[in-house]
Amino acid sequence: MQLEELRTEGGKVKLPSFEYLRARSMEEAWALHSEAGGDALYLSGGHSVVPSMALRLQAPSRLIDISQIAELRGVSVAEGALRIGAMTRHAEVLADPLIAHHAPLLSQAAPHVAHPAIRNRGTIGGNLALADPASEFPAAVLALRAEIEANGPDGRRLIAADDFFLDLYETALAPGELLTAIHVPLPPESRLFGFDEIARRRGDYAMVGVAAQADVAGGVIAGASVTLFSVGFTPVRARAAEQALDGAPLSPESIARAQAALAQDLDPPDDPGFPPERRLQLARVLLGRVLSRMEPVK
Amino acid sequence: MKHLLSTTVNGEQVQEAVSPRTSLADFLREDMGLTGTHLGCEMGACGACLVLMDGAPVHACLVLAVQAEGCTVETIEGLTETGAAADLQARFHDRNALQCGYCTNGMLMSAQALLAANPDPSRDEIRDALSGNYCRCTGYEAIVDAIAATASDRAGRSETKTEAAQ
Amino acid sequence: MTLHIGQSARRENARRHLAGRGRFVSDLTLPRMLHAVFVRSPMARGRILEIDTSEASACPGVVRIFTAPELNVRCTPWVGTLGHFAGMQSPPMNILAEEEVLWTGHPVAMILARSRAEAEDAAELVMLDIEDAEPVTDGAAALRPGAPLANPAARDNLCYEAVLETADVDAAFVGAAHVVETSMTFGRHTAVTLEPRAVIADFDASSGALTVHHGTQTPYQFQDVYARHFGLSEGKVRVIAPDVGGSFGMKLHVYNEEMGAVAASLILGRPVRYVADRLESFLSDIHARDHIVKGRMALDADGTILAMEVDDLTQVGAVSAYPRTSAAEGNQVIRLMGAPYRMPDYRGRLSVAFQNKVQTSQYRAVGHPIACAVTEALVERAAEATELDPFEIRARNLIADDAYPHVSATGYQFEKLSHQACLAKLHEMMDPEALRAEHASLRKQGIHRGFGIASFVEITNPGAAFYGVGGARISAQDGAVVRMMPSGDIHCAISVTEQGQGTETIIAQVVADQLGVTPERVSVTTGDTATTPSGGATWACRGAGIGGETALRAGRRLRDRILTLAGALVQADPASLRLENGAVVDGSGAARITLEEIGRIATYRPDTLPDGIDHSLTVAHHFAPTGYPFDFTNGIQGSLVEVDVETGLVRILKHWIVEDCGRIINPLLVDEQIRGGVVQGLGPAFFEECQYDADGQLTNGSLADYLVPMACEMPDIEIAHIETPTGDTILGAKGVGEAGTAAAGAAAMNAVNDALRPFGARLTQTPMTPLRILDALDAAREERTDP
Amino acid sequence: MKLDGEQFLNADPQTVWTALFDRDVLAGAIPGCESLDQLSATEFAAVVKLKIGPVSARFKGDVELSDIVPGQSCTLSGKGSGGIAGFAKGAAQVTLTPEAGGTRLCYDADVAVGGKLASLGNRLIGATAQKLTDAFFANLSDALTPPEEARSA
Repeated sequence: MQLEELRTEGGKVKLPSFEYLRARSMEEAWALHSEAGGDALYLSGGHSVVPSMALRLQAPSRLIDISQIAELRGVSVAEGALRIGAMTRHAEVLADPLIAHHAPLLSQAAPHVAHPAIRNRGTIGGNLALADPASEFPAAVLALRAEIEANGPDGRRLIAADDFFLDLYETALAPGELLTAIHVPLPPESRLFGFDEIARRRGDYAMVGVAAQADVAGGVIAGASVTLFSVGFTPVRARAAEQALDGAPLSPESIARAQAALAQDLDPPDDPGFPPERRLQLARVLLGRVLSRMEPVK
Repeated sequence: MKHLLSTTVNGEQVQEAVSPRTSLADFLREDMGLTGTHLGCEMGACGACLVLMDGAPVHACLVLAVQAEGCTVETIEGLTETGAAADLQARFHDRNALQCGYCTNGMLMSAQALLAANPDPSRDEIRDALSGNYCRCTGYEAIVDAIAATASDRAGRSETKTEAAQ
Repeated sequence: MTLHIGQSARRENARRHLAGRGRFVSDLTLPRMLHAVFVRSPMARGRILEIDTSEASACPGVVRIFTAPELNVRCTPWVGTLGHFAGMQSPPMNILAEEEVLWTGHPVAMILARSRAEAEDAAELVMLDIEDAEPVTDGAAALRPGAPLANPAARDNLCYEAVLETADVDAAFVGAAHVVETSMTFGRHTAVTLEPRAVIADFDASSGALTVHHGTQTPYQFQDVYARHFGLSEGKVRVIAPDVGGSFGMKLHVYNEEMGAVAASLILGRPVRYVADRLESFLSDIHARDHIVKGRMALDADGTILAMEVDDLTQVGAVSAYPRTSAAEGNQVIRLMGAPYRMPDYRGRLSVAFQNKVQTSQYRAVGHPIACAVTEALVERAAEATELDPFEIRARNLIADDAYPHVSATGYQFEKLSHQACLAKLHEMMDPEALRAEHASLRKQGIHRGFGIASFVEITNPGAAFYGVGGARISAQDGAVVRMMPSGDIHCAISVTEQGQGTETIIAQVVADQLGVTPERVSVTTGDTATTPSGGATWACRGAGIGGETALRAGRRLRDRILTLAGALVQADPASLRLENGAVVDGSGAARITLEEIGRIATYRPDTLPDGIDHSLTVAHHFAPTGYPFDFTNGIQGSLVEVDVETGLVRILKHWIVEDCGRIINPLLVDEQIRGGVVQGLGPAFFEECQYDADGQLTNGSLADYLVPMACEMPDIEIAHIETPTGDTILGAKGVGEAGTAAAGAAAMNAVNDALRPFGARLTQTPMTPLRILDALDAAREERTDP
Repeated sequence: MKLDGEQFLNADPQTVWTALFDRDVLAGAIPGCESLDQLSATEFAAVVKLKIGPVSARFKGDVELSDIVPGQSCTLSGKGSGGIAGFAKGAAQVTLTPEAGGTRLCYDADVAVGGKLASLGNRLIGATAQKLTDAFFANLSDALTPPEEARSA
């Protein structure tokens, strides 16, 4: 509804001007997005879009509020997979019993995502679509070998997590396409999981983080999935470390081999505050700790 | 272009024209005159602007006012009027768990939510619940003490009477 | 009757904050108010070629855009030097950069608009053409001959230098059995008050009156500054400091932006609000520390300290702060070195260097954390060299509790301190033998814990010796007006100010005791130059010591006035009467007349009083400390940490402090001052650092990247007190605001180094980040394998 | 911030050299380049829009080639002002060495960012600078690779 400018905005949070529109359906969202010619952003929890605008680091001309779209909601199990709607808030990820049972890496990652009040508002879909390389959930979905459900005018598709995170803040989502859900294959009861991160303070961006899962069959590891975050442009699958684990018993020796193999997996960018070799060193330490504490879901 | 926002603030139905770029914090402070919600970092890092939105603490600096459509919002003023946090406020007072008072709103919001979810938190759990609330003055210990004491009171384990109970 | 001094009274004004009824400058909206936004230099050093504001001026809501020529003419420049710092230089400063930009964030244009957001919209359209020049970022390089100038208006990059020495310092080192050395670096950090700097300047052209609502500790100082620099009579300038969301020294300096708000209001005749955002706070609030110190200590064979020699280089930005200067911290660093110890000889050198960064200046515990950390690191090394226990080496060297008055090697006069009692008490609290045993057993499990201790001396209750002698118009005295209302309730208007530390509460306690009432009957007004008497206000720990004494003396004068009046009313010798429980009582303790009755008669029926009797129930009193130039408090802190030697992360497990602040007026508030102070010491020891790159860019200007201490990382803090009142005042309070900050970092660094001792690693730089800890461990490893 | 790297290009050094001075090739290689106007043989005026996750800024500035040793090496430098967001500048020393089947291009760059971008974006400046540098030389490589080979590669 259009109203005259009755009052000036006198506030302290000083976003640049934009047009705010609420989409009731995916179709409406796509149309509103396409109409803006690439200068629109979807708004779900808003916890990355709003601060960057408040700091005037970006100024899209249009924000499309997608929080009312029904397809983005809910957590359910169907067809051998857990479906987590994109609008599921971090606090819901933390508390949801289905997620705890079938995708425990997400439950374990959630307490590390910022702070309680942020978790009350931020959504897992928004978090994955942003693809911050220091963020916990992208690494967790990668380790879980999840699929990302995307919906666009050309239809619905499932994108393997391995194919989703392309580069620094770049995902496989096409312009205007909506990230609608995460599909996690249901794990066997015996699967082991481990998640941890090293951060200066509680809730800070991790200096390095690890998410891992593995099955143990006949005393040896099969299908190890090891992901690190805050080590590169994207969350990184540590394939050499995985190979070092697969086929061996989970033991100090195999863990040490996996730690050593990380040098092949990681090439952290130069950061004036924290040199790449230190990051690799921390990654090794943390990988060792996470692997040695892997547990099945209780 | 302004939007007509319908929301409930501290139990009152509110209809106001707001600009999309107005944050919920500024809407509350400037339009509603509810200046107990403070702004410290404008990016969700300090916790001074926490309000309860549909019962859960959120950063009013990171929520656009237009996003509060159809929601219930409670601020420190509302909690004070209903007396919902009176015992917590009294324990903060007893323990001198505030100095300049700028973080206090956010601390109370985090504490109120923690105690609702976990009536018997450990000191570590209390500190964890405050992990996004910055206080430059107190060093946090008094705040942790005050929250622990409130939990004790609410569980009927009170050794010392609070002023609110008197 | 029970005295209220010494009781843990709760703060009445805390109730408002708990109810969301705080009233901060940023909460205030005035009619016709404009919002100010500053366009800032994106580079640390450069020459302004052009500022094009044409497009910005056309933005909706924009009322005016100022650049230096239109704004600076309203204001006379300010110069941050003090007369008693011989040879000190600092170029004049004005509101907006004129030709040269001197630090990243230096304001170059000021936009005034109907709203903050609209002003920001316009700011994006101001076109700046600045020719960048090589910035001076490294103070040591800046002092080499031929170095480029950080500030082209300065003679060179040396802002100030000083040497302090005793006659026999060289001989002491020559004859020493042990000489230990260190070289330490103390990072820049900043105050990060949760409420940023905020000001609303409101010039009313019709009356010629300027009212400034200003979140500051020192309203009287700003009344003087605004009057002088804007050519107004002092009587036309009113400064109101309402609730202030933290200050810690940061909000008592003169800043370009506040001066700009006043200038703009004078020109436009409208209220002008400026509230810093968080990035601006990091770019423009004063920073603290930034010292590089080389130190050594000479000891005899049994571990007695003979002498210290230190060389402090402090890097202060492109100009010295006004009016307190940026040299005061370094001056205090070289004077506080070795202060707790019976050390006969000393040499301290200070060099203060200009650089292209924002100014450093006074922040909580000015100079103390540096002097303490260097001294206590050297004592720790001395303990290693002499194979003495850390408690034992301090026991041998601390000034004995019965050896006062004592004059330190740096010339400080100590009236009476209690180092030995504090050391003994800390030993009892920490039980170091048990800690040692526990640590030894944990080491076998790969858990590396350590503890460290640090003795300290804190300067409080400054008289004119701090600034006044140097020509600065910074009040050394404080004033109080105490009056009895017709109801018999008491009101005190006082110049010391409140930022949440409990000033108003302790003043009420002190006044209540003088007048025989409960503190609930005493209301206190602070922070408004129009309604309170002029004074120094709150800084350098003077609120309780000087403010409290002022209130006490004012209260006693009112008491005498009331008793005289009561004597006439009840036909008794005033000397036989006293005030108790809200009434005048006689020698037997019987109530003769209530304060309420006296108030009623004096106000409504003065006709019934004897002719000529003074029935004015208001007294004013001003007090300035005499005797010692300032007071000193003392204490000792202990820290317990666990270092993860694989990741470099440190957990702070526990902190202890024994403190002697003289007479304790309110134990509850004193303890919380100490806790907050300790955490402000631990923050920069482990987390806080304003990081700059080689181009002078601040690279962590947000609360996501600048790490403040948060609840999960901070320990519980156990506190004990020794109480040695000063004899300089009736009250005997010395002050406690900075004690916690003074030694927390020193104790923590000694604790980390204790934990790292088996690895041969040692930290000498703050903050002690994981990277620096890992680097120290690697360096020690290399040293071992490659001797 | 220092960045270095190398890239094998499927063209002889003279072709690479010519491409480096070609407005169209440069415009295609500079990530986010919106316009590039040639001012002289070695100077260009550029408008570049960068969007990296939650940060986007439009820079106006110039690109210059200097220290020219024809066919062998030069310095490619650029600086741009992003208005209130700050500024970015960088210089890369580029060296071309003939190799079997093409040219080895080595670069040694120094990149600096100032203002708000430096103060707020520090966590990602290293990664961003590297990504943009990589992208520039990858784009250059694409421009020098005949379309057929690009498909089969």
